[in-house]
Amino acid sequence: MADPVLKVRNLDMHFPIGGSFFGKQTDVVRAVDKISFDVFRGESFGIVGESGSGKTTLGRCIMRTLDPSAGSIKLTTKTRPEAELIGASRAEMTAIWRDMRMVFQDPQSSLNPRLRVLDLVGQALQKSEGLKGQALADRVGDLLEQVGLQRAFLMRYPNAFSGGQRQRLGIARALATKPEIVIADEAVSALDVSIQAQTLNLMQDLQEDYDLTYIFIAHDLAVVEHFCDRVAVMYLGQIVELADRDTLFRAPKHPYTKALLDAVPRPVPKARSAKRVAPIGKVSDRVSTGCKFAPRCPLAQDVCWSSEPPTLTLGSSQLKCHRPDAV
Amino acid sequence: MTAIDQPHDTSVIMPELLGPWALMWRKFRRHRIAYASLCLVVMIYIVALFGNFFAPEDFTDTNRRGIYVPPQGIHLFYEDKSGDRQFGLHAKALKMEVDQATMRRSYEEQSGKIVPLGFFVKGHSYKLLGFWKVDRHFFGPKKPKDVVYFLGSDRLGRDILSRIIIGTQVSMSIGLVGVVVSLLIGVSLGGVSGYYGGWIDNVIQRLIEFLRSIPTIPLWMGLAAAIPLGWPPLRTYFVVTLIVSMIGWTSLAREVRGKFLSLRKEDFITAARLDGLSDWEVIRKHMVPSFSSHIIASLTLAVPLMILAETSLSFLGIGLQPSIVSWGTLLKEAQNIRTIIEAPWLLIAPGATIVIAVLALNFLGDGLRDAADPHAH
Amino acid sequence: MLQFLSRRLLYMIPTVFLVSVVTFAIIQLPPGDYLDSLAAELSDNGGLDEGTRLALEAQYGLGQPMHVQYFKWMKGILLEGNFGISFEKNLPVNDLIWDRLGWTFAISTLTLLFIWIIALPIGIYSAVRKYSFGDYLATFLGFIGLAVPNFLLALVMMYVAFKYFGQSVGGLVSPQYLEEAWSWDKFIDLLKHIWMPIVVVGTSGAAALIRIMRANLLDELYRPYVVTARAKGMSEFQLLLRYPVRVALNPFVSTIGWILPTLVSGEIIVAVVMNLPTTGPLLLRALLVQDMYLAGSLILIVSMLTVLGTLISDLLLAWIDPRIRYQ
Amino acid sequence: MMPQTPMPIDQLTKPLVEIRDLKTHFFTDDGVIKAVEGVDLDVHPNRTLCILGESGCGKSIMARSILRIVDAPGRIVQGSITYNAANGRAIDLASARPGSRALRDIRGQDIAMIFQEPMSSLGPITKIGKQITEALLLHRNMSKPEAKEAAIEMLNKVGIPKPADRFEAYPFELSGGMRQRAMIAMALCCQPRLLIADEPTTALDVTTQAQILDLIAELKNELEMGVMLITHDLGVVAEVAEDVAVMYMGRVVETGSVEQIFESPQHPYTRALLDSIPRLGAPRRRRLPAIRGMVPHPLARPSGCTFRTRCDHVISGVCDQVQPQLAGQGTAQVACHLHTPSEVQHG
Repeated sequence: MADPVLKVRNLDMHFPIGGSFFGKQTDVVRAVDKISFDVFRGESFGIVGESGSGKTTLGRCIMRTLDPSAGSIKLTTKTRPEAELIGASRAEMTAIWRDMRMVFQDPQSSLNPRLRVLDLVGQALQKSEGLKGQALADRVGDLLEQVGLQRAFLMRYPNAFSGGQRQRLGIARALATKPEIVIADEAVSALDVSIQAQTLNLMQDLQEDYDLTYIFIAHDLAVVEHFCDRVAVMYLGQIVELADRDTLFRAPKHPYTKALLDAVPRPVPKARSAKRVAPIGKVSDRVSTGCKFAPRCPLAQDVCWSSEPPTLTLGSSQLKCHRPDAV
Repeated sequence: MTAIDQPHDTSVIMPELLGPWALMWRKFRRHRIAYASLCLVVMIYIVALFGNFFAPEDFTDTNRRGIYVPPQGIHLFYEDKSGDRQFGLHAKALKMEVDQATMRRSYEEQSGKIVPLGFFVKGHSYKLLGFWKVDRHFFGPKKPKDVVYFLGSDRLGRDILSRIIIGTQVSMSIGLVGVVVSLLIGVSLGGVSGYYGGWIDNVIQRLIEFLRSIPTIPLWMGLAAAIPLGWPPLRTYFVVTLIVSMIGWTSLAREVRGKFLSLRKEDFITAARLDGLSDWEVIRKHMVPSFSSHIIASLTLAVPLMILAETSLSFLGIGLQPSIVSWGTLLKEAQNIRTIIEAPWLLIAPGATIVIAVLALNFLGDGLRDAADPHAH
Repeated sequence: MLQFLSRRLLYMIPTVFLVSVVTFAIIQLPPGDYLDSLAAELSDNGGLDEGTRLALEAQYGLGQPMHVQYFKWMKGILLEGNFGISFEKNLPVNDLIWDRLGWTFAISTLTLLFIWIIALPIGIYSAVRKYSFGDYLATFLGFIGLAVPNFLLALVMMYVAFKYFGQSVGGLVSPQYLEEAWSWDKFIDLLKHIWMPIVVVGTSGAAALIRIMRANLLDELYRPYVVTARAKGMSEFQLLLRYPVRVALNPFVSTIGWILPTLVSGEIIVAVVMNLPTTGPLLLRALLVQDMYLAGSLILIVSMLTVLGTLISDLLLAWIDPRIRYQ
Repeated sequence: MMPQTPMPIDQLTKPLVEIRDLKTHFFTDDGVIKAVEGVDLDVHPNRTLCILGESGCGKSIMARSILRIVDAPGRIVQGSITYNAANGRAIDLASARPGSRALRDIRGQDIAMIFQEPMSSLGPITKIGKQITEALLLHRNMSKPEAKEAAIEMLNKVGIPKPADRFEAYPFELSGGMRQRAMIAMALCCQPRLLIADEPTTALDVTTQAQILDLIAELKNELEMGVMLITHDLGVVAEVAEDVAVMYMGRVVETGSVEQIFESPQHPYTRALLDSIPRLGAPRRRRLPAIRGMVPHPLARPSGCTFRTRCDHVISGVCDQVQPQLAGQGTAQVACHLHTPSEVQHG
């Protein structure tokens, strides 16, 4: 485990708001705010959070489809020494994109409806290995079979597939270049319950076959608990708690994590406690100083409003809270 | 191997097995008016291409004894000298009479005298497609000496039908050439605007907004009026085409930009970049195919606009000048109400041609747009 | 709202500036110098004396660099409201144009109202009764309306009016009223004439708007909020007018922006055919004889007024649609 | 056997809505899509019924059929939807003329509905307040000021802060959760006897979802109304439902109380569904027992039992031939040949 594939340090992604042709930029949204974490080889690293927490932005920053404002992302693969992604040229990124691939949330929109499966899944192979013709068809056919689709689907267009099948295509496409790390952004949340289970199983099987590392971004805590080894909880651009699965789900230390877990409906009748500690307010409540969660935190005290909480290390978990003992 | 859940029964009838272009074509075919319009438009362009072949007369030939001849009908049966009814395409020969008091001309059918008509007849000679010297014509009087005005004649006794057919060449090609010019400007500016965004986008957007806010006719009039009268026809033609294409490109550029902007956010574009494609490859392989159908549809809809623009300018006398024959310059003949009352066919014949051509192009473009739109109702 | 207004006004400045530059370019386009043509013309009538020549040079900056000429021209307009003189008529442009501009805009505005009154109900009907006989009829007539050029329609209507109704055609009033002061009879006579240019100019615009209204409304008719309103128990007619039609009206209002220029364009060309006392014939004549200050001024003012019309449509739109105000 | 639960439904009161053999089909260019294909269901007052099903199972269309708001080319082709009004009269909604007075009086007043997308389900350029008072003015004899007062009170009741200010707000000025609250206020302002909620929390975050579900439950108790909640989320079902109906390919395959469904599911589909979801805090499983295959294409409905293509307990010669009917004692019913006595012997 002690072999980090990805090291993220002090990553910032700020979007200006209020800027226009004439107007002056008034403020920035800190979609990703000084985030640091490591991802170890072979693990599934989960990132959870509500909408607007910045988890998708974080994923896109790591992929460098967005250019982070500051910070450092270092990638170490088996074949390549440590490479810094921030500031890497397009050519360097093109090489890195072979080792680090992405599965998108919406399989419908990530597959160009005008291209055949052969071209969609094989595109990366065409570029990276220069495969053509029968050789390409063979390789793509193998990939299709590996994700549980038929070889005969090669010449079909994406429209001819169901949602679950399309997500398998997306996975096949991500695997085409034999990557080491796959970022899955809400990869199963658009799928039906029965298809979701199939897809999760498939991803786990492929993890073994390919020795993959996953960064699994999702809002469904139950899925994350099932799938991931370590989990980071994000709130308004910051990681408020990062711990291994069992610690995080059995003994959450951050009030936000706890509130989030409380809010998840359990598929057990009458399991719900009489009244949960539901956070009040909405996510977009922002504060200029202090802890970002303070406006919604039932445990907030003066210190929470006045100064930004430090990042604490408690055992194996990382925590950003003034009162870790209070939960 | 990983465990596989073999999907069941994939033989279900799914229309989506067709490719996107095939789907579009199938949808287009269902739109019957549009499909008929496509055939008509193709026919019009064929007529334009082989203009002289289809024109029964030389469009420049004047005839002092055939001034303002009303349209002559085509008849099927005639009585020969022995009084028997015979079948044969023919027109009735006309005789001009001048009322000495009012100085008005009128034309009487001469009973018994007929002008036999036929297909592939001999007539004036011309160069087919500009190369081969030919003297055959698609349809006309069998004897080269005879003249029949199917759609009447003008103040110099020139055959309107032949002039409309020859005018098709200019009018329909201005639409096409104009569209190509708009396409080049529109797609490149719209593409730049949409792909790069930022200040470039802003400048181009302001430019388009500006161009769209100017009333077009005065602007064209201003530009067209600056064309010296002494310029050779070809150059005038080219400049008028350029002026006319000024309208087309703004809307096209907007559309392309909009498509670029929305496509740029699409996951499949990001996915293609992550597959290692260069920007240019992303544009070529993913973006262009995604909006080409829309572009084709909007181009088709732009052609009639340009035809109308040319017609309007030429009609006002500041576009193409009369030595060039176009539908607009033909209508110029019918500019005042007196002429129209004396010879309504000068207005009706070219007018109807324009309306039919524009109508067909509009229906065609509309059908294409519907077919291209996956979310059509 | 105030901020919105000021932003729109700011956006107008470059547009207005560009319009003036283009107009000036048009003035400059014909080969040769005005002075030359004027001198040539005047020399036939006894020659141009040196004093007049110098005065003209001072006023227009003729013979000086382009930008100097442009600034002199603009200075005259902005500071003194002086648009120059018509070389052909030897009168100040101001004396010639304002009456005619008034008529042009009166007719354009009336046409706009006419178009709306026609297109709104037909468009709504067409969308609500999609694929009914009435819809097909409206669509077909709409296409014809789009396909017939203005001037052709003008000619046909004049022909029909003259031939079958024996009505005098051309002009806005019958010849006997031309020189008379305004009276009730003259007003009635005006009404008898003015409908024809309005109908002629408005036909293609109405046809276009019917199609736009139909398409917009069809977009809105199947939106969830319509279902919500229906589930509330509103009658179909009530909910139609209160929800989808109101939303579909937005793009409709914003069409003023482009329909106004086309109306002005159409009016100009129709005026030539129907011999109306508006800017059309004056502009055409000025262009044909290259009386460029007159022509340029007309184009400039007509364009300015359309830009203003567009501004009004934007404001109207912001007034109807709160979403635009708050952008 | 399962523990004997007390008969939960008050047998003395009539159901609010009785759906019998309802079929709603969509007539598309490619063929007839049988979205709802023979649904029998009772909705009782003062109880929460959850309709559970995956996308495309027809749960939404079924609910919309009740209010007759299915968009063309969809149409009810068979069956009845009997609404038992407060005054004792029974009205068949399925055969009511579209747009008729009777139907419109029931909509919004007796039966109200809230939808999944709180953004697109509210008129985009009409003030929140106006959209709420509309229903009041329509169904209650109220003056405008009275309606406004009632609307503000309702906004307050659904937990919208500063309700008087929000009355003047446009939908786009509110957050997703607030919009959904406004929707609920709109639906409940006339105190309907039945609230149909179509995936009301799917587009919301879990924390907001919890609040909205609490709100619905609270108001249900207060107004003593029946609630029909449509969802695909088993967690939501377990939390709020009293009765559950599980749908698959346009049919109800199992009904029962929430305890019956979650503790002793009868239908193989229900069982598989419950098995296949990851559960918070449950012992970790390496693999989830997934349901194999996928839902058949709506134009290619399997013969017999529609679930047989994915079922592990197919009785050949029976399941592919005969369509199982809902059967069982009391409230627990299941449509499966495994549970029909004659077929069990076969198996």
